[in-house]
Amino acid sequence: MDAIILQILNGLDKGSAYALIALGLTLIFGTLGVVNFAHGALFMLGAFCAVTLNKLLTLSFITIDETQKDFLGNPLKVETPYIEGWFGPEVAGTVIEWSVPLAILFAIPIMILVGLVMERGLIKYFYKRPHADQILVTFGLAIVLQEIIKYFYGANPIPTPAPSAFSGSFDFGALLGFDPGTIIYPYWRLVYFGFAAVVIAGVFAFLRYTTFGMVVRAGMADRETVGLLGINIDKRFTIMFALAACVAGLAGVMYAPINSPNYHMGMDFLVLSFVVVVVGGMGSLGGAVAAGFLLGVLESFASMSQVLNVLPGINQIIIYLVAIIVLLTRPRGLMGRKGVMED
Amino acid sequence: MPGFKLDRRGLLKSGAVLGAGLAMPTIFTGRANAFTNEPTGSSVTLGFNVPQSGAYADEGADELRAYELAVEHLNGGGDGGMMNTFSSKALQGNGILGKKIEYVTGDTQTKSDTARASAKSMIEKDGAVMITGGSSSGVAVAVQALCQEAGVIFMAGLTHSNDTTGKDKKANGFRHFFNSYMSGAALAPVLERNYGSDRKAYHLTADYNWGYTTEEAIRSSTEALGWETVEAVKTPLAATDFSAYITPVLQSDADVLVLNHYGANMVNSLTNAVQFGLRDRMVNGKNFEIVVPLYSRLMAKGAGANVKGIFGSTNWHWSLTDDASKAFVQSFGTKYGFPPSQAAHTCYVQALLYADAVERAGSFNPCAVVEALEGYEFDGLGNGPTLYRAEDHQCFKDVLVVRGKENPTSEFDLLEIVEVTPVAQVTYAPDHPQFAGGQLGACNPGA
Amino acid sequence: MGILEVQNVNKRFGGLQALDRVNLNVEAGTVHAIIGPNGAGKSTLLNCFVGRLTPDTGSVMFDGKSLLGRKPHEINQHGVSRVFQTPEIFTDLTALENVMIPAFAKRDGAYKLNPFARVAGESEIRDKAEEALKDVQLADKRHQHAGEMSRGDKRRLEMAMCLVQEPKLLLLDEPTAGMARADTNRTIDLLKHIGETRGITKVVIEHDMHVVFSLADKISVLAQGHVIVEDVPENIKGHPKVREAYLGEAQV
Amino acid sequence: MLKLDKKDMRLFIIVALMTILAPFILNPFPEGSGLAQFNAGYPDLMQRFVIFGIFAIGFNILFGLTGYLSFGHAAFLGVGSYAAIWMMKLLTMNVIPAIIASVAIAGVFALVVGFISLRRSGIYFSILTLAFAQMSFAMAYSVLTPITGGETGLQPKVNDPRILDAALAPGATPSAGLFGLEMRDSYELALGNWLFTFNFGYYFAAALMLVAFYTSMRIFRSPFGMMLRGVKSNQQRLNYTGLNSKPYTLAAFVISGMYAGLAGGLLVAMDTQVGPERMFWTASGEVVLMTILGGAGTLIGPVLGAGFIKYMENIISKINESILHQWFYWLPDGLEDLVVGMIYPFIGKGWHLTLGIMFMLVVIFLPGGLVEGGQRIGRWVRGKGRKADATGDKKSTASTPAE
Repeated sequence: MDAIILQILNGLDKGSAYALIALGLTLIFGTLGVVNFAHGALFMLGAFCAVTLNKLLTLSFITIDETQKDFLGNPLKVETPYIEGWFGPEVAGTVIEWSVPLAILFAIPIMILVGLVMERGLIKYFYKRPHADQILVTFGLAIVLQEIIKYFYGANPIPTPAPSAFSGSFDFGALLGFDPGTIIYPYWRLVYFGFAAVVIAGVFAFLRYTTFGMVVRAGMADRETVGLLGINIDKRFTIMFALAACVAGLAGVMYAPINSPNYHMGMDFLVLSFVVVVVGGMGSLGGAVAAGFLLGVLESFASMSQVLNVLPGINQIIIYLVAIIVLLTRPRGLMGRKGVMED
Repeated sequence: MPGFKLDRRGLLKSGAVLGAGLAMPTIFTGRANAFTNEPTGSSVTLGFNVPQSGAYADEGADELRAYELAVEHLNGGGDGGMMNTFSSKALQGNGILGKKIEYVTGDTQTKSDTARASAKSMIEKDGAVMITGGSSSGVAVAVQALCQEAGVIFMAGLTHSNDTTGKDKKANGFRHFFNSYMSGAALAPVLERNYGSDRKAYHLTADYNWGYTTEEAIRSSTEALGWETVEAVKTPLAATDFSAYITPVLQSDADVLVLNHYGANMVNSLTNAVQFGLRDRMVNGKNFEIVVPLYSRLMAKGAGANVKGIFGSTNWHWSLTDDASKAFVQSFGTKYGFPPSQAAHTCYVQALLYADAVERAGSFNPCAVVEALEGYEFDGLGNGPTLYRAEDHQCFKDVLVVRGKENPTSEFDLLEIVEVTPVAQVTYAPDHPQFAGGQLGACNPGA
Repeated sequence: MGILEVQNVNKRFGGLQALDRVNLNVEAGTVHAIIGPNGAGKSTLLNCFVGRLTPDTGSVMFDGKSLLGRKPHEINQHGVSRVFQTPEIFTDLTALENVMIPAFAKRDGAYKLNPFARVAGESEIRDKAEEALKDVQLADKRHQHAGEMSRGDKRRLEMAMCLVQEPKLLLLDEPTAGMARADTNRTIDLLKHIGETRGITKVVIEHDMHVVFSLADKISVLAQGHVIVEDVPENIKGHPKVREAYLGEAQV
Repeated sequence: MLKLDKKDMRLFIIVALMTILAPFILNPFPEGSGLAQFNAGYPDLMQRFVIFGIFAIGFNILFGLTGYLSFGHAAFLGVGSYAAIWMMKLLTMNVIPAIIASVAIAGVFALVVGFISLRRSGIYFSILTLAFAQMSFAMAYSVLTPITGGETGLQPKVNDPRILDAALAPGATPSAGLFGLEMRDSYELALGNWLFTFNFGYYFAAALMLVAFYTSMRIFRSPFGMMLRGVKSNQQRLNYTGLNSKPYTLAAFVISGMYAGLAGGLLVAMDTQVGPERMFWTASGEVVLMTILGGAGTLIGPVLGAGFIKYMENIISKINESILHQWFYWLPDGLEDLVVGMIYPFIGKGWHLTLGIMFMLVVIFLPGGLVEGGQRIGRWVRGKGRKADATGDKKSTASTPAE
């Protein structure tokens, strides 16, 4: 029982990453009709916003310490972050330690800017082009973005820890009457889950309760008609693209402490998030979120050794197997609409 | 086949430089070369086949730095590095057999197909007489088989799976790096000393060949000293989040977690394990411990503070204080500004060993090189006295057991050496079950 | 006995009774028009004939065989062709190719997997297709891409695609919608011409009463999913029920 | 002759001549010169050009004609490769049984995958094929290790049964051949400073590529091909026209799967090993990119796209910093470093960056792929009016699905 509770928690946690990426992907698809293979790269850029802020905060001046030697036997160059020089070690230490949460503020304008530039500079010319062309151009863009990151940060993962205040684990077991220590869950992962829930709820509320959102939803349903109403739908769609980029980026920022970011993390998530979107149903926001959590939970269950002993290797294929079953039983995914991306 | 010959081209490359373009057309068949890519001009071409894209690109970049340094030293440049400490004095600093060393580079992408394509182009297009490099066992095995077919020497880079010199060994291939079995044999006594002989181990194993051999090696050596293996779960290579594999550990009564992972897998699984508080757990009245059989500095860097206090094994580390290691660190560090990784070390050593074997054999002929390397004993390359065993072309030398350092002084100072396990303890019989099933075959000189 | 017999067909979409006990009897060789106000269920009825929709209850018999539950291609192979309200053509193909495809379908059946036959060697099919294009006055545009044609040309192309199959039954869903008067007249002439030379039975949905009364041998009036009147054209004009159904909709 | 019309015949002859003369065409630079780095006329790369050409030609029969975008075609290539290597291990190193088995097994696998996947269309179809391919990859990499060799893959071993072959000479390694001729046999021709290599394996693969290309031409020009284009253009209309689109699309899927199997078998024939990575989704994506890059739906486009990507992968990735310095040694020192520093990010380990930029440039400026580029150059050379060009662009790409 406790094992199952834990795997559900794992699944929800994993699912929240899937859902956040898939949400943006399906938002872009639903509003702009663009298949965005660069969406994974946006997630990766978000994670590297956290890395970059950390690097900026630890920009250092160098002093030479004659008493210590470096590995070549030369006097040791000691690096001290500028902010430590300015504010003293204690404040600086705290700021640096909190760089990941701070990176949220840092990432929002950057990701919005990236989204705007991408949409205005490239994507908007591809609205009327075949999906194949969209795939090619956004895939090319994804490669370029990740190669740029690789050029500056290398291929090795970069550890980006969460503040130590979040480093422990929360003991669910004690709360639910199990033995203490059996059902524990790391604070940061709980934060991630909560963050994802807030973002998802925020996007839904935004689309449901604002005029802007209503126009966009109408546009998703029938773009031409809304265009005929004399509403400048293009401008709103640009904003939607920036919003989707921002959601992906924030998902990346918060993910950085869970797994050290590397330049190809976007590609690792890309295929999975496409599967999530399609299983959820193209163009359905709710479907994307539901499929994200569903696949996350199933993947976690498939990883249990009790399951693996019966079905060896099921953890390797579970997501794809579920995708096949869902698509064969529900032609348009969990909540897809008819006629979307079927030609 | 009369009339058909494996092509050789280094000859023309060196002989005919631009400008001799008006020479009479010479049409010939069946040029009588003694072996593939026999260098006939004033230079010889080596092929450095390393991952330049993908997850191991940084490791590949470090390997390439080491090769460039080795070429510089072999051609007589720089401070000579480990050539000065090497027990063999055959190398003159004038290239190999007086021929200047040139090199070509390629990208393996850590895919066996691509690695072979890249190696083939080096052999067919650039006339490389030796291929070296790589950062995974799949690639090493694939390229080693290719070199065997093509008749060139393969000096493996970083490859740790038993198979490379076990069931997939080849006469034209040589491995300096240590292997899974050696990791197990070196780690076990240290683990026993630190964690006792009454432990329950839980293995997470990367679901591919290297993972299997490593798990087998660690299991057999730890079980030999009394540990119990409670569970061994295979994890997909593509996994990025290991939480679903870590949480069952909490439910088991295991008190040690062994992560048979490498590269990004290891960075993520270790990070996740620490997140879930495994380091702070008490099970069976003992501190819960994590073990990482194969360590590299780049992985330690990726995992950050999570590696502190965690045991693992490594082929070489820059903090070794023997003369050879110091000389290598000195010349590498001076040139590049940071200390070399174990991948860089093994690649540098392989380049030197190849050059030395050619010098001693007096020929680039792969069969002569094989003969010179088989059963060759040497010292002064950073690992103490070492034997290139004739039966499987595996180097036998001391193995380092290391631990993540508690208080690193720099971004490179992440591991500390706990013990240098003497070679005798990691030596095994050539027909050991973990290495069974392969045949070395005979050396193939190509033509 | 008619060639197409529709009995008691019901179709419900959620709360909407789209077709309500529809009965229809089309005599072979005649032109049967279905008229009625918007939303009366005319297109829904046609969809039931070609396999796009399956009625909830009732029967559709064509030439002695039931059409219910059959796939569109099977129904077409029985001899039913349809012209759609918005032209359904192969926009990426040339006009000639557009017409050759149905010609192949007629000759070779629902599928013939011979990847090594040559289109260039099929002169018989080609001739047929060119003839059909000539019939609709598109002969000189046969190498034009269908997607680049005018709307009127697209309609006539689609008609040629149906005619080349020499169907027993031709279903026309508003064949002149959006056409200029001159084009409409040409289309009427064309349909009449086909009727005379080939004796194809036709079911026409049409809003334009000029077209209806020029062509139809018999007219069914559909309102709210129900056939309110079925009679010859002379009796339809001025029929009180029809007037009622169309109230303010059109001049009858 | 060959039952092709004049225009197609011309194209076929051009392609045939290019493949036959490839050792010359691809080695334009003399040995030892700085530009020799750009020579691609060595056996391995030439083999890859034609093999991936076959793969892309086959993919184009599905995608270019029917519009069904499969994201899992690498699975058929991989299955073909595994079938071929097992034939070599069990029967003989002669490539004939290996090639036949690779095509047949890939065809059967494609039939199963196609039958299920074609129940859906559009992106749902793409994801189904992707799912099958990813499952194949993941299982070949891990649980199927006894059959596939897992990560390290399979190679012929000295002690394999090979029941049809005579025992190997002591010390010999098994190598793929055709009735006594070995795939790696080469004949060399030195002309001045140029060295041209004529490799038997290349010509064997090239011959099959020409057969494959010819077959694809015939398919394009058949009523069957016309129906496939009908599927892409308006599947619904096709159904209402009395045609059952399912057998057509399934046949196209199986044919393209067999092409992929042939490519997989040839990869093994040329280089006797298989690794599971060739089934990874990026490999499936690669053939999609090759086809779109070259020009989907055109005859020659996929071959051009395949050649382009393989050239980048094998040639650009091998240019390293020291080669750059050799090229620009004649510049003043500071300028040399500057130039090298500017080019360096795009070559060697940065070849992916160049590839990504090329994808974007091609798709932005040449919507019809490289074929459109060729057509534009052709028109420019013929010196047609600028006006006609500007308006005729879109139409001409659409109206020449066959060039």
